Amino acid sequence: MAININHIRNDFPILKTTVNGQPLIYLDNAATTQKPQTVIDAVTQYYTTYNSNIHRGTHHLSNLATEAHENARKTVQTYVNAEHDHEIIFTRGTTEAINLVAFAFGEAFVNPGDEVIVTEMEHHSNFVPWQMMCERRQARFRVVPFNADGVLKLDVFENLLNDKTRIVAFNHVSNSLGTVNPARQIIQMAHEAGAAVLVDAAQSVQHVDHDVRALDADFYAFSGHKIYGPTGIGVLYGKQSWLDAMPPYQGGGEMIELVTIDKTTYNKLPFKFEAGTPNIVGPIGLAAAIDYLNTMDFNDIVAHEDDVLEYGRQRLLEVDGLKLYGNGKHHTSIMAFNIDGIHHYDLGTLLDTKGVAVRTGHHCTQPIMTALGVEGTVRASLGLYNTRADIDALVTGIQKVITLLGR
Amino acid sequence: MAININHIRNDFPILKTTVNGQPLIYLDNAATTQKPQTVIDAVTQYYTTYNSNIHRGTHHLSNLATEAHENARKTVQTYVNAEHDHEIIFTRGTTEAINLVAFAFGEAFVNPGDEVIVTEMEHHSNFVPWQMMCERRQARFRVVPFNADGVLKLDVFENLLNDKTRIVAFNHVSNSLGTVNPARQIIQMAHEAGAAVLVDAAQSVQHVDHDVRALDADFYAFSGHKIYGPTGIGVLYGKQSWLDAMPPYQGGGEMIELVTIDKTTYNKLPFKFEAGTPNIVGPIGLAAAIDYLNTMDFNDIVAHEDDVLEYGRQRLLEVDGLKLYGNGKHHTSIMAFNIDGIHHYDLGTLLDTKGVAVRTGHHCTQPIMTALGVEGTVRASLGLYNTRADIDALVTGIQKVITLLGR
Amino acid sequence: MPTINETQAQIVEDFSFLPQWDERYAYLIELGQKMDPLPEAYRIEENLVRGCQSTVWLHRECRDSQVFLQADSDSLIVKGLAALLMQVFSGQPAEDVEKTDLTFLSATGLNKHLSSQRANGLLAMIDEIKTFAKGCAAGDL
Amino acid sequence: MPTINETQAQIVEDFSFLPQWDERYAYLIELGQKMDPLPEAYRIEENLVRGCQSTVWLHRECRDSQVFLQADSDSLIVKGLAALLMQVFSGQPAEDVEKTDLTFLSATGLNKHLSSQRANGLLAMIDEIKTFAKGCAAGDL
Ligand SMILES: Cc1ncc(COP(=O)(O)O)c(C=O)c1O
Ligand SMILES: Cc1ncc(COP(=O)(O)O)c(C=O)c1O
Repeated sequence: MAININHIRNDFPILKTTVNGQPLIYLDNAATTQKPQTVIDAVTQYYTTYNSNIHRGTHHLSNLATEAHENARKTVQTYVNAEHDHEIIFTRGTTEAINLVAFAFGEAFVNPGDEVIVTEMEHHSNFVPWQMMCERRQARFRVVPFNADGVLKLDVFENLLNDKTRIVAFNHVSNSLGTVNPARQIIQMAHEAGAAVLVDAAQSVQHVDHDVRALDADFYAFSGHKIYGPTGIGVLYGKQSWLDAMPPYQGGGEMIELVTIDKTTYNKLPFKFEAGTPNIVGPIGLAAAIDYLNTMDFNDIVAHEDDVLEYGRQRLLEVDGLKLYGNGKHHTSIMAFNIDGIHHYDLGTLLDTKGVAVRTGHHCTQPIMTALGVEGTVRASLGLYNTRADIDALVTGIQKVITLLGR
Repeated sequence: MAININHIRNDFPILKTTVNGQPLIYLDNAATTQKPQTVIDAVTQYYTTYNSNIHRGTHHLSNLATEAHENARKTVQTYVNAEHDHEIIFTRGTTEAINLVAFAFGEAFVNPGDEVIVTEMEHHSNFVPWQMMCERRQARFRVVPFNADGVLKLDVFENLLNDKTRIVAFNHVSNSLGTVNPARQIIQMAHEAGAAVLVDAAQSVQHVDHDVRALDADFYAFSGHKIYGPTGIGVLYGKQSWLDAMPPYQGGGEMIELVTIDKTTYNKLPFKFEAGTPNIVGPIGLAAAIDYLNTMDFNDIVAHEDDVLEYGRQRLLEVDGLKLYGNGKHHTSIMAFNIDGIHHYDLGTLLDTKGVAVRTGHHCTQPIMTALGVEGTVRASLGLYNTRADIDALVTGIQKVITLLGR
Repeated sequence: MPTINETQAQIVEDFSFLPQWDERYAYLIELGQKMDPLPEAYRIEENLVRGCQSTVWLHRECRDSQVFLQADSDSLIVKGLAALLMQVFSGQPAEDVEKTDLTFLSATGLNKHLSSQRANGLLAMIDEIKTFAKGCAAGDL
Repeated sequence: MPTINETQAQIVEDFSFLPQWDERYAYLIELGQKMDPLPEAYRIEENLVRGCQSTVWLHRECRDSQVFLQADSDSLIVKGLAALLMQVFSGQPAEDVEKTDLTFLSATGLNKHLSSQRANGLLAMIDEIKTFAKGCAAGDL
């Protein structure tokens, strides 16, 4: 049963807008996704009918808001198949989730001389927090390289792992290459070496396998805005045993059990890690986005996206002088490329005049650019609403730019 | 020129809802405020017409979103009268803003044996982060008490200040007492002792003086959701000289200039402190809220709120056995009380059946409750849309509860 | 003695005669006030169950694999809720207390209507009772 | 030689004949390509101005309190923008360069239309030029 792409496109109001007089062709989904009407409605409904602070209220609106917030936690729990709802911690986004773990795991478990492993294909958000933590805890920062196809060198990883390795952090899908990393294998290898694992799922939770227990991830982080939900909301999943053993990250309201001048004791999970008034509408909108995805069979979404992706890769490779990055066997949703003699910024800017929205630059992954030997790339990235027609528009746009630049 | 309260009430759609069949009387504004239609519309418009990731895009939607986001920063700058827009850092809320300063200021300037001063009337969010920082940096945590009227003992403060004092953190307005603290005087005293000052403006920025330069605050923090804006957005103002001298707080996208495996250099202000995709819609909604306030004369808002407050205090004091907390000369917007022989939770819950929304409990200020010798209080707190009629409904509700409980 | 589920059904029926929430609270408060007073000797630290907003004393006894409960609270509404839990659970076989789902809270709407169960300590009370019943049924007590 | 503001006015007029953005970009790119090539000797580290996405070389000279500029970029669009800045500023009195507001960017809509000025390094270029002009006007250079 395939998904009904016309229905889906209809559900996203922004797809009907025009840019520079042309219909919008939105191919910047790895940066952020558009929102279905149901998500926008959930946000509006919250503000219009039951906006209130949560958890401690004694009044009706507060009960409604608290219930919606905690139900949202359960919706996320089910989507990632976590064992407990209190293993779901709401953050601002992937970046904050990773910073939380880097700080609190670091304080609890990382000592001078210990080691932390990331990969060369991480987003800065899964790179810099570990660098910072390693500096603070005097630990060694180690990096797994990737090969010319954009595939991690697992043999190097194997050699880097040792009994000083405390934690391994890697992205399930690379935002600059589209590579799907062999998450289960990496996690198993890390666990055998006695290390914990954080999975950066910012680019995978909406496109590939997202079952934290099947993966056996210790920590798992993603952003609501990249899975058709609102801005300013993200999720950190953590196994209860780890979360219980970590100190809190931020201090303030909600994360407290008892405060006296001499001593403060902390609340239980998940509240221990949710200091201050949260982005109340965030989880509500995120749950609406997940509910929206749940109206379809996830396999159908994957099949559709993969079809458009393979069509896109093939059509792009027909363009003269175009080089695609990330050519391993497993990839998803992301096409990154350059064209000989054309600057990525010029290509992106000129595509915009055709209504085609792509991203250009280093995509917050400077180590990848260094490894590829380029300053930046053009990146077209898919959401579930993209079609082969969008690819055609992209390729036509590229051809026009090539002509304009007289190359 | 007084404000037009009927127009104002019309601007807030939630005020037309009913609770338990009764019109909603919303008196929980210190917890969170309701949103005017213009704020809700700004959010909807963002998601419907120009949702996009910001700062690095080469396409039209990204330009629109970036522009709106950065204009929002300027709107906030003007509202608090900061010198530069890059002194405005967007956070999730007051709590995160304070945690940011406690961490980064602590790393840069607080060493073993140094001292940090807060007051006994702080929200946990301006108490626990400093406790945590003092523990990490081995600094001494000192607390200024308040007197029976809920007024800070400035003579004790004066004695606590010394050349080891690195920073003083206090709330301009107490969320549990409504006391307006003499901010300028406190700041001047701290500066004379060579200490920096953080002002927790969560309860003041919407009700009293909010000019950071007139106050000469070094840091100033508040939450969007308490000033009629969206959830999940807050502001940290910091003087450029301090912010420049502090290390970053979280690592990730946007806060980076250059990342290599060996070394990372940080972006300039404000981006250095804004890691990861921000809550893009948050500042846009917050700016809409400030624009809304700017359609009025702020003095008129203050005059109206003070009128309702004084009427409220007077009517409450007529209730038999009712004790009001916070009776200093300067107060605003908040009425906290208990009634002899009635548990605050029972009173709050029963008021809810009359459609009256108040908050009960310790209001995340356990040290205040300890000082007052109570477990909790009932708190009625005002927004600009509240009226004397709301007070009448509150008092009538209280009388009915007293009758019901046969006291 | 009625079973746990019979009592739950009875409570749901009683509440159905009280459509207004202020009547329901008045009824709850009355139930609390009719409870046997908690002997002073049971008002001890180890019987304390803390909600965010109110304090409950919960005395537990296990006799012949049956659970016996007494309670009090500083909040009249919470005391009424405690009274309902006593009616449902006290004197029942520990195994039934452990295993039977509490359905009356949602059937009466009490769970939705009352402010968050964390705040009033209801959840904490139920947790304590269930844990105690488990130990009692297993013969640990 | 026209003043800074005369040049700005001319640019705004030129752009007004090109209503479509693809035409405008084509024009910009043409302007860039017509610029005098930057001598290899000026393509040095200290002349680098980094945007997030493109690299600009900006050679600055101060002679008789006048500012002389040459530039190049790896991006043709950015090079075109640089060409406009050269037209406006190069050869002008340093004091004018320092003090005159850049109005043509908003008058042409270039500032709104182009992706964020941080990304393309335009803001950084303008900053560098202004700072240089200040030093030049003050006789520091
Ligand atoms: C005085 C004071 N400070 C800090 C906070 C924390 O604000 P937030 O929860 O929005 O981070 C609050 C609000 O609850 C407050 O009233
Ligand atoms: C792989 C990856 N990790 C982390 C992030 C950071 O996510 P956010 O900016 O939402 O915190 C992103 C998105 O930009 C990403 O693609």
